[in-house]
Amino acid sequence: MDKETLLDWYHQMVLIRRFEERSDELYQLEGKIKGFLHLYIGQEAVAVGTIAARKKGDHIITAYRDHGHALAVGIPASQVMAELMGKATGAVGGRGGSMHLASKERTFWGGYGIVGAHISLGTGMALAEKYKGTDNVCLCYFGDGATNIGYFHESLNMAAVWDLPIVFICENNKYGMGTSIEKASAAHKMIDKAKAYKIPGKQVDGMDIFAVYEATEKAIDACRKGKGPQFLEMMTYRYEGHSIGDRTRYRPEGELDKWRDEKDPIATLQNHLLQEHKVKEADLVAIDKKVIKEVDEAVEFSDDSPLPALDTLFDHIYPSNAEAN
Amino acid sequence: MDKETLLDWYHQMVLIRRFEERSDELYQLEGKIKGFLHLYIGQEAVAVGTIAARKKGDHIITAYRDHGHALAVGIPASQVMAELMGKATGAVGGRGGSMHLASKERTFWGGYGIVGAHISLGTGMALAEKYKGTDNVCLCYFGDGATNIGYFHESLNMAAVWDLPIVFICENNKYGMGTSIEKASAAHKMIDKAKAYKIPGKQVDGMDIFAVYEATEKAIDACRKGKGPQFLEMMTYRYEGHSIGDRTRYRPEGELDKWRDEKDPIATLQNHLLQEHKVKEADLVAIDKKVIKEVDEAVEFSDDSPLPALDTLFDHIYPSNAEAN
Amino acid sequence: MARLTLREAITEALREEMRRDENVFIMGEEVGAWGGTYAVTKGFLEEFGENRVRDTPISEMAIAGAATGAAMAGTRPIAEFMTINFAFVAFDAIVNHAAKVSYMFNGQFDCPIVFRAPGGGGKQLGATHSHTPDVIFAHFPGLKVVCPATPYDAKGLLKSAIRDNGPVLFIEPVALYTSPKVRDEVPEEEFTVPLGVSDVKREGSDVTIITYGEGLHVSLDAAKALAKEGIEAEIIDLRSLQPLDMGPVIESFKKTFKAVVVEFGHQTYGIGAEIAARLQDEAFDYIDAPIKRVAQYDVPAPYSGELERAALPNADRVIAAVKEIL
Amino acid sequence: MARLTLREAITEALREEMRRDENVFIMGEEVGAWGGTYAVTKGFLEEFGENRVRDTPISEMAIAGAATGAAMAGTRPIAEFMTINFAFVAFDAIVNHAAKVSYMFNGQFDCPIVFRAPGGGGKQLGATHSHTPDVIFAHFPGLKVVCPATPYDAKGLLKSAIRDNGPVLFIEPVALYTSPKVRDEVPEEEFTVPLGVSDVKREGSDVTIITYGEGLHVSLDAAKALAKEGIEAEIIDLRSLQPLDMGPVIESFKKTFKAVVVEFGHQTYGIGAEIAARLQDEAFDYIDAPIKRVAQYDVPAPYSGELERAALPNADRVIAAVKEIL
Ligand SMILES: Cc1ncc(C[n+]2csc(CCOP(=O)(O)OP(=O)(O)O)c2C)c(N)n1
Ligand SMILES: Cc1ncc(C[n+]2csc(CCOP(=O)(O)OP(=O)(O)O)c2C)c(N)n1
Ligand SMILES: [Mg+2]
Ligand SMILES: [Mg+2]
Repeated sequence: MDKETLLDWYHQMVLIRRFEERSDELYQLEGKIKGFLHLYIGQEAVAVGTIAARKKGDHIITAYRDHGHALAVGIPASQVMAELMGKATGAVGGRGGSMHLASKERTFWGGYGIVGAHISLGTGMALAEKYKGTDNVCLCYFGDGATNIGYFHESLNMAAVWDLPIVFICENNKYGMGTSIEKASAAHKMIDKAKAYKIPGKQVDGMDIFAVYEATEKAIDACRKGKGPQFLEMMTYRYEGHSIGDRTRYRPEGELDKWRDEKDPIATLQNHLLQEHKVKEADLVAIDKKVIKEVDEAVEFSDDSPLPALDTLFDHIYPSNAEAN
Repeated sequence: MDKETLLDWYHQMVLIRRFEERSDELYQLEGKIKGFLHLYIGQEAVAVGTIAARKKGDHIITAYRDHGHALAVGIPASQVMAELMGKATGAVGGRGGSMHLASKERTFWGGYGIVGAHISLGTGMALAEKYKGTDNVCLCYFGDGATNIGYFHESLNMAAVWDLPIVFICENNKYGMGTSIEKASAAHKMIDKAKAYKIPGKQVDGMDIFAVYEATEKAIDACRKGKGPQFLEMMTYRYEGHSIGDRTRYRPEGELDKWRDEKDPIATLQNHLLQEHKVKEADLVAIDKKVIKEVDEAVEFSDDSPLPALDTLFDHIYPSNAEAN
Repeated sequence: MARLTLREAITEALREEMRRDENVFIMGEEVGAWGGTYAVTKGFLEEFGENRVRDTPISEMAIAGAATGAAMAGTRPIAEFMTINFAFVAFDAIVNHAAKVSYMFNGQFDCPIVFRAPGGGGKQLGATHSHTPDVIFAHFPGLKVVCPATPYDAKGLLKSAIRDNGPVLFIEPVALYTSPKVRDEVPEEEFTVPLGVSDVKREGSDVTIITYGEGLHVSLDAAKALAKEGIEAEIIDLRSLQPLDMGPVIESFKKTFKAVVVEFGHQTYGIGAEIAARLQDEAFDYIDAPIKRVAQYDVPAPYSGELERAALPNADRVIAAVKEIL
Repeated sequence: MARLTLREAITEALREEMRRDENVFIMGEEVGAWGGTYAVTKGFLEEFGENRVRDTPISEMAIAGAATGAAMAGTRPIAEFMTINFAFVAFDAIVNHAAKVSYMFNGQFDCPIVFRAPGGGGKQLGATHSHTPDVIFAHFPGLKVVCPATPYDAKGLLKSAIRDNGPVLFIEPVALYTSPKVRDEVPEEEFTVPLGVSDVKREGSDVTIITYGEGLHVSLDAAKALAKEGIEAEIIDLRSLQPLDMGPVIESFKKTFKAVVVEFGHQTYGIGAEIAARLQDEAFDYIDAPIKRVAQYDVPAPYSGELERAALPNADRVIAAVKEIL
C-alpha cells in the first residue's frame, strides 16, 4: 500500500474520531444534537479499511452507528454535522439525523435504526446488481447483536441460495447495548452463524486496518467472481457507551483500557506509518491539525445553516418522480 | 419394545392413514371438509414414534399438518373428524378446522397455520417449564421449509441461550409446498442449521418408527437432564400434495414411488411385527378392520353432530376466566 | 375487448408490464415453478426465466426487505405475499422501511415496489389466515394501498402501481379472482387507472354506499334489491385506501344526504370509521341521518362455514343498514 | 399517598405484582442488568433474580412468541419491547397468535401476557423510531390495548393487565415517564383500575374532548386556556382503546353536543376516526357541529426538532379545533 493511501486512511480515521468527540460535546454540553447518538470511536479501522476496498458502484449500507461509514464514503463532515444538528444543509436535509445518514451519489444507502432490517435491504441491493448482470457488490454492515434477529437469518439464507454479491460485515464489538455476546447468542463466533448458510466466513482483527482492507479486498473479489456472499467478522471494540448517556457499567473492569491501550486502530496505523514508512511525526500532526480545522468548520457551517423550512414538512412522503401517476 | 406397544403403534399409524384417506374423500368427493387439508400420509412414524416417547406433562406443538399428532396424542378420531367438518363437537368446537386441532388436557397446543410462528410458542412452553422448575419438555414439530423463516432462528437461539427443555423436531419431507430444500435453503441438512446455535442434532430415518422412538427418547432424556435443546431431523416423505388440489408435479419422476414402495412406515412396522414378533397376519387385519370401523364411526358421529350455534360467534374472544377484570 | 376474470386481468397486467420494462421482476413463494398458489403467474417462469420470476424461501421479512433494497438500487420488484396474512411477519419491512426511505432520506431514494397480496376471508381458513387488514397498512404515510374490485380496475391499477416510483401494497380479493359474476370487459389496448382516485360504480340519488374490493359486489347486489323497492343507491368504489380520494364520496353525499360504508375488514378502527369521520366533518351541513357501517364483526374468523359467514358483510346487512337511515 | 411519576407508578405496579404472584416474570432486551432502557425495571434483577427478570437477545419475534407459549403453559409473562416501534417485527406474534389462541382453540387456552411497549414520538428519533401506532393493534379482536396518561391509572391499569388472563398491549407514553407535570398522588394501598373503562378527567359543559395518553395533557392545557375565555371543556380519557368504552363519551356528548378527539398517532384511520364514527351514529340527534380531530399529521416523523413538533398535536391546535365548532 503506498504512503499516500495510508496517509489518507489516517486522515479519515482521525477525522471520524475528532468528529465524534466533538459531536459528543455538542450533544452533552451544548444540547445542539438530539435524539440518539451512537459513537463509532474505536471501530474506525473497519469503516475506513473496508470502504477503501470498494470501487465506484459498490453499495454501502449499515446500521445506526453510521458516522464512520458516512465520512469514509466521502460525505463532507459539514454535511454530516449539519445532519446531526438537524439542519436543512445536512446530508439528508435534517430529516434523518445521526442514525440515517445517506448519499445516493456515493451509493451509501444509510444508516438504519431498526436492528437487522437493513441486512435485508442490502441483500436486495446485491440482488439488483445480480439481476442487472453488473459486477457491483454490496458491503452490508451490522453488529454482533443484530445476528440474533430474524432479518439476519432470512437475508443470509436468501443471499446464499441466490449466490448474491454481498459481503456481510459483522462489526463484532462484543456487546449489543449492555448485553454481551455470551448472554445473547448461542454461537460465540459470528462466523459460525454464516456456516449455517454455507457462506465462507473469516474472523479479522478489526483494529488493524491492513487486515481489514486485505480481507475485504479478497471478499469483494470473490463476490465479483460470482462466488456468492462472503462473511467477515471484524473483531473490534467501541470505547464509548451504546448511545449517549450509558455509563457502560456492563463491561468487566479493565476491558476497555486493554483494547484502547493495546489495540487502538489509529495508534496502530500511526506506528506503522512512523516505523515502516518513515513518515515524520510532524506530518501526522499536520493532519491532526487539518482535521481539527475540518471539524471546526463543519460545526461552524452547521451553526450557520438554517433549519428545514416548516413548509417542507410534507415533501417526499412519496417519491415525486412517479413515472405514470 | 413389547408387542402390545408395537401393536398400539401399528394401530395409531393405520388409523392416521385411513382417517386421512377418508378425509381426502370427504373433501374432494363429498365437499364436507373445507378450507385447507394437509395430509400427513407417509409421515405417520414421526408423530406416533415421537409422541410415544413423551410422558404426561410434556408439551406437543406443531404446524398445520397436524392430524397425525392430534390422533397420536389421543384425541378421539370422532372429535378430529368433527373438527374437520366444522362441527360443534369437534376438538375445538369447529372454530379451528384441520390446521388448528388442539387438546389442553393432553397438553397438545395445536396446530398452527403461520409457518414457523409456533416454534416460538413451543420455545415459550419450554421456558414455562424451566421457569417453574419441572422436568417437563416440549416437543416442537415443523417442516424443512419452516427453517427458513426468522421465527426459527430466533427461537432456536433463545432456546439455546436459556438451555430450554425443548426437542426441535424437523419433519424433513424434502419440500415446502413445491419448493425443494435445495431451492429454498443454503444448508441441505437441517441439522447444520442447529449447529449454528450449538444445539446437538441428529438425522433420523423418519420412516422407521423404531429409529424415531429411540432418537426421541434420547433427546427427551437429554432435555430432562438439563442439557438444553435438542434437534432431530426426521427424514420422511409426504405421499400426497401439499394440500388438497396440488398435483405434485414438482417432484422428480419415480421419487414418490421409491419412498412409498421401499420405505413405507406402516409396511416397515408390519414386516417387523410379522417377522420379529411372530404376529399373525390375522391380528393385523383385525386392527385394520377396527380402524375402518373407528373411521366410519367418526364420520357418522360428525355427520350427526350439530354445527356450532350462531349465537356462540362471540364466545372466547378473550379468555373468560380473567382473574381480576 | 375480452371478458376477463379478476385473476386474468391481474395476470395480463403483470405480463404486459414485464414485457414493457425489463427492470420489472417478480419474487415470492411458489411464483415460479408452481405458477403462483392462485395460478396468477402461470407460465411466467417459462416466458421470463428464473432471473425475472424468482421462487423464494419462506422468508417474508427478507422478501419484503430485499425487494425494498432492490427497488432502491434501480430495479422494480413485484414482491408477492402468498396471502396478506403472511405480510404480518414482514410488517416492519413494509410500513417502516419501504414506506419510509423516500421521506427519511430526504427524497434521495425511490422505492418502486409492488407488494402483491391476495387478501380476504370467507374461505374457512381459520383465525390466522383470514384477515382483511387493509386499514392497518393504509394508516402509514409513505405506502400506497390499493384494492381493486373489478377486472378493469385491477389491470389498470396494477399497471399504475408497477409504474409508480414508491411502494404500493396491491391487495387482491381472493374471493373475486375467478368469480364469474365479477368477469368484465377489459380493453386490449394499453390503459391505466390512476392510483388515489375513487370511482362511481353505480349512480343513484337516495343513499351513497362507499365501499371497495369485495364490498363492491355485495353493495351492487344490495342496490339491485333496493332498486326493486324504488330506492336508488349510488355506489362509490374507493379503489385506493391510501391516498384516499374523498371527492366523489362527498359529492355524492351532498346529493343523497345519507351514507353507508361497506367493507370486509373488522369494523372497529376500520376503513368505514375514517369515511364516516371525514363525511360528518367535511359535509356536515348535508348529514340527514347517521352514517352507517357494515363490516366484519369484531371477532377472529372461525373455521366453520356458517359461523364464519355470520361474521361477514352481505347484501342483506347492507340493505338493512340503508333502510335504517331512509 | 405518594407523589409518583408515571414511570415510578409503572415500576411500583410491576414490583408489587411480581411480589404478589410468582408466576409473573419479565422478559425483554436490557430489562435486567441494564435496569430497562428507560430504567423502569431498575433493581429488579437484584430483587427477583435472573429467572424472573430475563434479558433476551434482540429477537422480538421470539420474545413475543415465547411469551405467548409461556403464558399458555401456565406462567404470566410480561414481555417488554424496548419501544413500540420494535413490536412491528413481532406483529404476527402479537396480533395473530397471542390475540388468537383463545378464540381459535375454542376457549381452551388462556394467554395471560402483558406486552409492555414504551411509545410515542417527539424525541427526534426519526421516521422508523417515532411511532404512535396504537390504533393498528387495537383493530384486532382478541388483544386488549391500554394506554395510561396518569400515574394513578398507569399503576391501576397495569395491575389489571397483569391479572387479566388474555393478552394486553400496555403502551407507555415515553414523553410522560418523568414529566413533573404528570406527577400524581398514588395511594399506597392496593388498588386496580379496570380495563375497558373510560374516565372523565375534567368536567365541563361546552365541548367534549376525547383523548388518551399524551393527548390528555395537551387537552388539559387547552382546557385551562379555554376556561380563561369561559369555555368549559369536558375531557374523557379513553385509557383503553380495546375494548373501547364509549359510555362516558356519549354521555358527555349528549350534554355538550360538540366533540374534539385528540390523539398523537396519525390522523387517517386513527383512533379519532372510530370515535367520530361512533358518536355521529350513536348520538346522532345530539350533533351540533362536526366532530373534529387533532392528531399527528400524516407524515413520517422527521428528525429535526421544530419540524417534528410541527407534525404533532399541541394545545394550540386543540384550542383552534374547539373554537372552530363553538
Ligand atoms: C428491532 C430492534 N430491536 C431493538 C432495538 C434497540 N437497539 C438499538 S441498538 C441495539 C443493540 C445492537 O447491538 P449490535 O448489533 O451489536 O450493534 P452495536 O450497537 O454494538 O454497534 C438495540 C437492542 C432496535 N433498534 N431495533
Ligand atoms: C409465514 C407463512 N408464509 C407462507 C405460508 C404458506 N405456506 C403454508 S405451508 C408452506 C410450506 C411449508 O413447508 P414445510 O415447512 O416444509 O412443511 P410441510 O408442508 O412440508 O409439512 C407455505 C409456504 C404460511 N402459511 N405462513
Ligand atoms: Mg455490538
Ligand atoms: Mg416440508
